[in-house]
Amino acid sequence: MTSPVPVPRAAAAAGPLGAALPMAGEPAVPFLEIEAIRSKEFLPAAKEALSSLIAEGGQTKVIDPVFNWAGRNSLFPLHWGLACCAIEFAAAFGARWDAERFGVVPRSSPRQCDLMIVNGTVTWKVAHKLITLYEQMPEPKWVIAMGNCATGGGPFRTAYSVVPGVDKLVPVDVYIAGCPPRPEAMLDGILRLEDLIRERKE
Amino acid sequence: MQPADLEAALRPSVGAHLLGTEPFEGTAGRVRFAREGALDVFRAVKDRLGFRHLSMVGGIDWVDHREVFYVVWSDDARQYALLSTDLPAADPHVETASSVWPSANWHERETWELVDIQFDHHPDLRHLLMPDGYAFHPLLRSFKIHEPEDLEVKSRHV
Amino acid sequence: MSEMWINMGPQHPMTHGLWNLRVKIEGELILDVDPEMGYLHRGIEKISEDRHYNEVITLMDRTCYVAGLAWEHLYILAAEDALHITPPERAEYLRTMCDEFQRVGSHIMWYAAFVQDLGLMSPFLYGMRDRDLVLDLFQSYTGARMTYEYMRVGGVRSDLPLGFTDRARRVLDWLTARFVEYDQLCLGSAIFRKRCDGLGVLKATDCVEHGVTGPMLRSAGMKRDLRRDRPYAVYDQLDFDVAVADGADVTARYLVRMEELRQSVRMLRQILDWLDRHPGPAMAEELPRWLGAPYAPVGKEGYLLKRNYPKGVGFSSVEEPHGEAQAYVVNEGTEHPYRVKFRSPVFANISAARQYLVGYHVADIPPIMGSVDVCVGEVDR
Amino acid sequence: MSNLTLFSVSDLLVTVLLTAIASIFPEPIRGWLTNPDLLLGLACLVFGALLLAASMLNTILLIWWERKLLGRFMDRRGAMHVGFAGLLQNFADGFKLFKKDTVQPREADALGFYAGPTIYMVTSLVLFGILPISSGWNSGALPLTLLLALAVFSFAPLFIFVSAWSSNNKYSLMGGMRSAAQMIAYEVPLLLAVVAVVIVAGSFDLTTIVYEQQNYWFWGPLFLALLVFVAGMLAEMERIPFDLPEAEAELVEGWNTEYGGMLFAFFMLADYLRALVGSILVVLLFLGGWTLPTWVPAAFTSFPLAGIFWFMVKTYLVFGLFVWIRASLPRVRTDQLLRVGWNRMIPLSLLSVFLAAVLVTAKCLPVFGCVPSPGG
Repeated sequence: MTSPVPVPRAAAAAGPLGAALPMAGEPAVPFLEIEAIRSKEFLPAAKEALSSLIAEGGQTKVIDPVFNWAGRNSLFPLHWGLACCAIEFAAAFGARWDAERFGVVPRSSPRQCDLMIVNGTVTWKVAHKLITLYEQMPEPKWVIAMGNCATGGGPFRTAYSVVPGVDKLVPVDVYIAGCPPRPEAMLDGILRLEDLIRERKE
Repeated sequence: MQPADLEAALRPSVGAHLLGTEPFEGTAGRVRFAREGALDVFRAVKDRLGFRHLSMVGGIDWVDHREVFYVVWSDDARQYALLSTDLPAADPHVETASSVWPSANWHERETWELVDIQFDHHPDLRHLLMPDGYAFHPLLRSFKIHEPEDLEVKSRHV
Repeated sequence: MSEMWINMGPQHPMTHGLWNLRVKIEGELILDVDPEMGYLHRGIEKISEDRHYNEVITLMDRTCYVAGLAWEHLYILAAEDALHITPPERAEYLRTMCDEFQRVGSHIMWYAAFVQDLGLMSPFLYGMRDRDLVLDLFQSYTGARMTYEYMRVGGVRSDLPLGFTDRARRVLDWLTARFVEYDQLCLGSAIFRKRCDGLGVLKATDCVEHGVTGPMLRSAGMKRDLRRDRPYAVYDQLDFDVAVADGADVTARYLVRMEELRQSVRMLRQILDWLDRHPGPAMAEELPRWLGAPYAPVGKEGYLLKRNYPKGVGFSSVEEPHGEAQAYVVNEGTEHPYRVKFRSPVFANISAARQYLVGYHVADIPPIMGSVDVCVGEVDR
Repeated sequence: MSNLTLFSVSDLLVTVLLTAIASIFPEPIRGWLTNPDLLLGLACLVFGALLLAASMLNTILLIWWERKLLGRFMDRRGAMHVGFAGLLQNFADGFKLFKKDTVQPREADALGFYAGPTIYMVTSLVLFGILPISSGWNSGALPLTLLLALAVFSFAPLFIFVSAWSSNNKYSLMGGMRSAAQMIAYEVPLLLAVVAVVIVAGSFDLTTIVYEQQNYWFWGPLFLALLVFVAGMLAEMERIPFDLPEAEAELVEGWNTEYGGMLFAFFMLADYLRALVGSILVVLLFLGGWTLPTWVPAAFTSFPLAGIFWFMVKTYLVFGLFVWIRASLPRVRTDQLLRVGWNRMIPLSLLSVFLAAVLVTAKCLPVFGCVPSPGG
């Protein structure tokens, strides 16, 4: 049988009164209990309304763009070198290219990084360590596959020990072609990633 | 130093295990020996001929048999020499050189790993380049490499 | 603090590559070490068996990414040995020039990385700045900064562009002045001497026992250099000294490498003079056709034609910036090498890590390993 | 301008605001609102807020200064594309770290992991309430400011060690132990060098010490103490050549290896706050604080906020010296550092105390001062 007033499921399960006294014309749940439930629901609802108010106004117009600007202008890559591209990665931080101009500062601890630049061939032996490092990085985080090896195995694609592309292991945002890519190409990749972050509004 | 000199120096002490010497371009020559006398040959080459520096140990899979070769260097003669021995493919093992030249340690680990040649009495014969527990020996001719087609991940957006 | 094992690597600022140094420590004291390699094992020896002779050169550049040309030279020597081909003299000079420029580039890279390990930050930038000048030279005649593919079986791919020798001389002048600054920054600093003197000692006898070669061996007072002891290419026609030092420690290795830089500059000036005076072909005249153009002779079925080329085994050994590298190439008369085997100097140098690390402090690991000059690409191959 | 102090400014602000608000209320409420006790309390709060804002702004500017200067020492340019000349780079870093996840490692001790950096940050901030920046910018009536400042300054190793230990990482632990050992070893010579200054100035009050330097700055007569103080300060600030706890080459990131997000930002900020405090202390104790030598034309000292201006110029120059040292020296080893600390620095600092005592008793301070005293 159906009760005239839709019974909140929590109250029906909780209160013995609601189940025991199904009289016609009377709400299945006593008034006081309904009030109690309403008052319980008021706080989350108010919170939700308030946050949605903020979300529609302030957050999307002011807060989000600021954090988006901050996030894309301060990308800390993980300081590690896998193979050949690592040398060009280092050269990009050298005097001639100076990636620090864009606020790109390599950090040694994955906890402080936003960006993992996979600069070289990924082998199956290092695969699970790479995944561990990626998981140790706090959100939000991005991955750049630098060079042909990280993109798709490169000249070692046929080798028995090489992962044919790091996108088999972690999600990749930007691919940089080259074997190895020149430092300009790496900087361009980072700038592309900045554009990507701006477009995706992350 | 010429192959004849190598032969002359080695014949008296380890002649029983010596299979012959031959010229090898760029080195003093190549010494072929039987694997039973490996340790004696190593000692003789190091002590009597003065090849105190072991540069390289490598293995070749000739399908019907396997070959181990050692490259040694003498500071007095300023020359390299090659030692090599053939092992049957069914039972490829040879005495370790790391008791004579400690530098053979890692080279033999690598050779065991890649070409599947057992080195008896090796102090530390475990995987060096491949992960622990890797079951294959990639540099054998029977180990084929191919394009990794089966690993392709088709894009979901297509 | 009780004893514990710590992993330095594979992602660690000390490693300069992808390897793992497991260290057993008590407090700050090192009790035992166990290097764990193979994180960059790319199966180069196996891939080479599937490739044309000239295609292996591509892999050689990536084997040791800071000394690509030296490794190309190593492989080319062995391959020419196996195929019985002689290059023209100008090609030999060009290759020697490549070797020595590569040594300069590699040693400057080493300097940058090593001094950064000591916490000295500016020289890293100075080193990268000066190395870029050398790379610009490479770029002007090979077209690439790091992976050149310049040498070919039978010669080199192309001759030098116009005005190269003058530009190279200007770079050498600039570098010679910078080497003085490098020394002032390091040897002139009391803290540097305090950190490096008597550190990571490996005596000459131990070096020979454990197969250690290159600047590490020469820093122990042993005057062994393949360029002088077993000259290849045109080193027997060049005038240079072998750099040696006595300390067998980190400072001695620094001194040896710095002296090698100066000797390389000296050799390069002689080579550039010779190249100016002797124009000529840079590629051998008589080459098997399939060497000049890979995949050209294809049979009816679409397979490469079998060649009846004399079989042979090639062996070569060069003094690479890190030490003595060797190649062993087996030619079975086909387009592909049957077996290629390389000996990496760093492979042997790292395998002796227990000899020169145990007994020092944790803080000493970066300078000691830095002085070894690790290039993981050639260790793992 | 001399009567315009930071406190009077905040007092004025609060008074004006409260009177304006109170004017719209009826009498009893107006009376409560204009209660002098309430005014004083609110003025203190505003005073603190101003201090906080100023110190934070300065710290961020200091990081920018270091990055640019370091870039120039290294033949490159440093941050330059975010904001004018990269001035907004550190704000971007800060906002980004604010939004980032803070990962608490499994088996890390939550209390120590979160409390360590927070208290480290707080103790570094407290210092700015103590240090006088100019004749107007000071907290006023504390007689023992120098002692208090150094006491608060030396809290840090404890909390670094707590946070390092509780993050359950071997590298962190080693960095924390190094940090504790180093800071304790260099605390003693640092304090002894300060004793030399106190002997000459005759006071523990930083304002008094600055006014004692109106005729001659202390760096001349107390040069030895200055050297010891700067070296000790370098060790306390954990900068190259004494940055062993964060030695990147062997210890990854040292004691903040496991910290990311806002907690890492706390560490960075606190580090630079302490660096700023170190530079400020050098200026206050040895370089005459906000005063200029008497022979400087009055035009340079009479414009508004001249004291703060010159103080900041000196502070940034002193910090520039620290950056220069960082760009040109390698790092020392732990045992060497401790040996130098206990065997060299302490005798040297004792010697400097002795010299200071001799100078005071022989009344020959002006002779060694960089500027002769106008009185003779």
